[in-house]
Amino acid sequence: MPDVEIDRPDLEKVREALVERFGAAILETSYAHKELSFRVRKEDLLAILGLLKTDQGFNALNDMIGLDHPAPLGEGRKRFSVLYQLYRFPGFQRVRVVVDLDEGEAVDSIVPLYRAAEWAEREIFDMFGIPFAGHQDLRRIYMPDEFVGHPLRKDFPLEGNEACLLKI
Amino acid sequence: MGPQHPSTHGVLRLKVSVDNELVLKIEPVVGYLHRGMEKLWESLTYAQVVPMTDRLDYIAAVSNNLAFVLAVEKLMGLEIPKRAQYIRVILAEIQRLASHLAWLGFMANDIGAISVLLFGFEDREDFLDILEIYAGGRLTVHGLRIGGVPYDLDEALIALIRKSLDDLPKKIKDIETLLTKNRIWRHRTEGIGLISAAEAIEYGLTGPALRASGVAWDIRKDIPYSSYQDFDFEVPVLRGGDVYDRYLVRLEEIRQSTRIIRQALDKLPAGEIMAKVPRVLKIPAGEVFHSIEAPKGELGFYVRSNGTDKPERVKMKSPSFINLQSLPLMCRGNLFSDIVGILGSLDIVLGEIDK
Amino acid sequence: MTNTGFVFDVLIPVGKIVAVILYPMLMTIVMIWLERRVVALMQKRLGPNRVGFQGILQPFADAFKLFLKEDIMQDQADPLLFKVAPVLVMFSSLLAFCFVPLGEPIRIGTYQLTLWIAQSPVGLLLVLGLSSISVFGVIFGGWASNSKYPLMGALRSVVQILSYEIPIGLTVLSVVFFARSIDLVEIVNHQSQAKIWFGFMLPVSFVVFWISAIAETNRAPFDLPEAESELVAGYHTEYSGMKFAFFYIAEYAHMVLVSSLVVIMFFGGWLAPFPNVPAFAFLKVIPGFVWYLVKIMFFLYLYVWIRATLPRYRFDELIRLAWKWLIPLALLNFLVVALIRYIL
Amino acid sequence: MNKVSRFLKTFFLVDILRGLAVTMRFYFGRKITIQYPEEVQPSPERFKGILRLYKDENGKPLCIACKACRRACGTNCFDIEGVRDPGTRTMRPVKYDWKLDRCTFCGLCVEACPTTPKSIRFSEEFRMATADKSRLHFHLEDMYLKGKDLQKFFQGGSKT
Repeated sequence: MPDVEIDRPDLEKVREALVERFGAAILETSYAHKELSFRVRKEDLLAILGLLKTDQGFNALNDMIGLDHPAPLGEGRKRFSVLYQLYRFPGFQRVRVVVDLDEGEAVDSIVPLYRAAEWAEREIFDMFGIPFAGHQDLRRIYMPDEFVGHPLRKDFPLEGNEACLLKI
Repeated sequence: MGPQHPSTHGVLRLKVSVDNELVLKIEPVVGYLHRGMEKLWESLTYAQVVPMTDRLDYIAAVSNNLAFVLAVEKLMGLEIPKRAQYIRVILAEIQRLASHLAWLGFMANDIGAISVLLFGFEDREDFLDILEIYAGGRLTVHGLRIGGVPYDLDEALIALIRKSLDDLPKKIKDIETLLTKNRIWRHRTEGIGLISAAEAIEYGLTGPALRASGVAWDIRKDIPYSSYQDFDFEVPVLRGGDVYDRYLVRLEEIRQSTRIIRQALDKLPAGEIMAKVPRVLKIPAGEVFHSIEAPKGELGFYVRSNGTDKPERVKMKSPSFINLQSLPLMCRGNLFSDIVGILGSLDIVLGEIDK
Repeated sequence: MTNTGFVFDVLIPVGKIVAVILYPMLMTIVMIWLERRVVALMQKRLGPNRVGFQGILQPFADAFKLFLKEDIMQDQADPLLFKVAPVLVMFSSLLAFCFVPLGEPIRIGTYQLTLWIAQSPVGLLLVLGLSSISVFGVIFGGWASNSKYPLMGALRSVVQILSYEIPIGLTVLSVVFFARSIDLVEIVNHQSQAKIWFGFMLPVSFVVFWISAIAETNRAPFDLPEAESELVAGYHTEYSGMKFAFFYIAEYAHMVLVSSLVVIMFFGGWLAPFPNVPAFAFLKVIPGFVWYLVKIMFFLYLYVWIRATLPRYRFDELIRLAWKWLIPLALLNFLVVALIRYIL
Repeated sequence: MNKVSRFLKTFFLVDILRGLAVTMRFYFGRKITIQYPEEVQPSPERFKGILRLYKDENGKPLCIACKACRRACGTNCFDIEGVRDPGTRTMRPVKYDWKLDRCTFCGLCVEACPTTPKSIRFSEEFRMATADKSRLHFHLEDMYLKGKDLQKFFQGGSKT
């Protein structure tokens, strides 16, 4: 794991705590544009977020972002990523946790930790087709229920598919 | 309720189970306005995305512009001239005033004070006029560009802004007489739609709704962007967590915004209004998340670039989307009539929720 | 002689009947215009001013539009009740006008033309009773629509009218105590003798009656049965065309009726201000029904003014207001009035 | 004392009477309605009305068919073709299609226009109602219309 220079001591502390506790589960740490980001093993996601929430005080989920990488990112990377943007108040710090996923691979739902994730996970499920294990109510949120396909995947045509046509 | 209903602020559908008038369960159904913005942005250049962001929160277009533009500039590592930063602040605060005044009208109308709808809109008109004079658009302003602002503020416009700001307190006072002290208004709002600070954080609530629950969290203050650190303003915080407090917080924010605009006008530095930006914008690969304090809450953009002139992925963190999620929580134990009031107090815009 | 007999016995009653139907309609038309203009002016707008002088023909344009509109009935509605409801609402408001005097009797030679159809010794009771029948129309309309908002609107309407009938009854009683009659004409005559309008004698009664009357007529801030931000349009959501127009006219007719009642009971009906005070006798130059109309218009204006100002009550607060404030207040007022009356 | 005064205030409906006073003041106050067809609010200088192509003082098109506006446009409104004028070395447009129904009035095309003065600019024309959808597709000659001619074009009259 490449060492990362972080010029903010509070974020450095977060990194040290995580690396100390989980070590190998942290696949990659990056620090760019003053934003700290961890890529972690999918299996340890809940444990890591739990630690961030309870010990490090990252008490709010800011956003969840789904990614579909058009080209393989390199060794060991998978097609999809889910980004968790966390917040700490007071202190007003942000960290980002990333998990990589393959087609059809499920990731643990973080709703038990952050209630705000409920709709965000539905959105990512809708847009990318990433299933979240343990989510109570995993339905499409934007698209109609009978819609076929996941619009934000890179192989989904911009003009839409036949499922976009209104069935009247 | 909805998607066609007189008070749903757009096309929102609420599945409501009621026992006579008591709300048992409420489930918002969104997506009626989904336009696939995020997909569309992947096929546009960065400059072309900016006017598209106007269409998200169409009540506060400049705030959307600002959030996206700042995110892209952060990714480029671009330094913006001070004058442009100040003009951005002025525009964003004018937009906040316009948004809050529109909200005030909607909210009052939801509770049944039909006149205040018109008063709020009339006051907002002043600020829309300013935006129209500045950039030619009233709602979809397209008032900012990557690298700065497209136009400079001239003396006439500054005078107009000052005049509008001077007129505002009197107008707000009239509205306050009609609402703040009115017993019916207080009955309808006090103790309604309660949410505690812990719950608010848990549900990711941001903006005035969070501040009304007692959490002092304003990105303008805590993680300043675009020179907000230069201005002296207060962040109104109330502890009640009900509709009335959200209303008071927004009214106070209107006053604070006028303070910020005045200071920015006074201190407006001379200089360039655009940084050097190449005609064809190729942004180095990377990812960035930047958020600002929009009128409705924290508005963030995640921008991921792959080195070409088009973004690989833009994700918007819309405050309304997150705030709406807590509606079922706020509505527990309240009456059917309160749903509209609580929904109004959240200040949601469906263009932003559905993207 | 037979000729005049025919005029007096047939033509005048028929004319009166026509007048009783036309009068509420006319007032409705004036009222629609007044309401739209006044609310607009209070909201810094101008309001309709295109159709006719200052938009005075706007109500006719509205009515014309409603005539032309398609009359829609839902598939799942109950056809009979759905059709009966607007008629019932309309009918009850119009019928009540039969007992409402429109002015003092006019003397034509030996014949005395009374400006009412029937002078009943229990006129007040009849009017109140008939106007309450309209709630059946509201219930039928809400129920027969087979739709959620109308149903809720109808439910609210029932509870609201039930609650507010009580303070109305109690305050009416205090007036009756002084007038010693429940004949509407007698009440006015009594005020003429008493030299003071009951409204100034019994201010609490008047205020309670007025607040309850606003609630009775489903007007803002008590317009819960048709709260548009909650229930779309309440019990008449599913109505269109003429059926909707019936509801609409009935609502305004009801307002006019209630205003007439207030004027008769508390503000001396067609009497000029300061009745039987010699110093103000010159005010009698203006005919009674003009005074009467002016007073009614004032209360109709007050309706609109209140609507333009206040937010809407919530359902539970509406009931609380009735049972915790108005009814105790009315009872207390009733006791005090009874005591004073007993002593006098 | 405070409680008493509050009770009295509540009992005598002070808050409501104050509210009534405010609306009464507005009732007699200045009205803000602008009676549209007779009065028209002046458009500000940068108002974004319908896009229009401009000619120079000799009636020569300013547009040089460089297609910068087309590239700048985020919604693919434009379809432009130009030919080189045999006499001069400049280009002039022979086809300039603009789709009003796609336009978002963002102004990127105006900013991109390289000529001085800019050949494509926003006009002050904001009346763009039409009953015929084909009228939303402008061609080269329609881009120069203004005022009454433009309205005639929208009404579906002579397509000049």
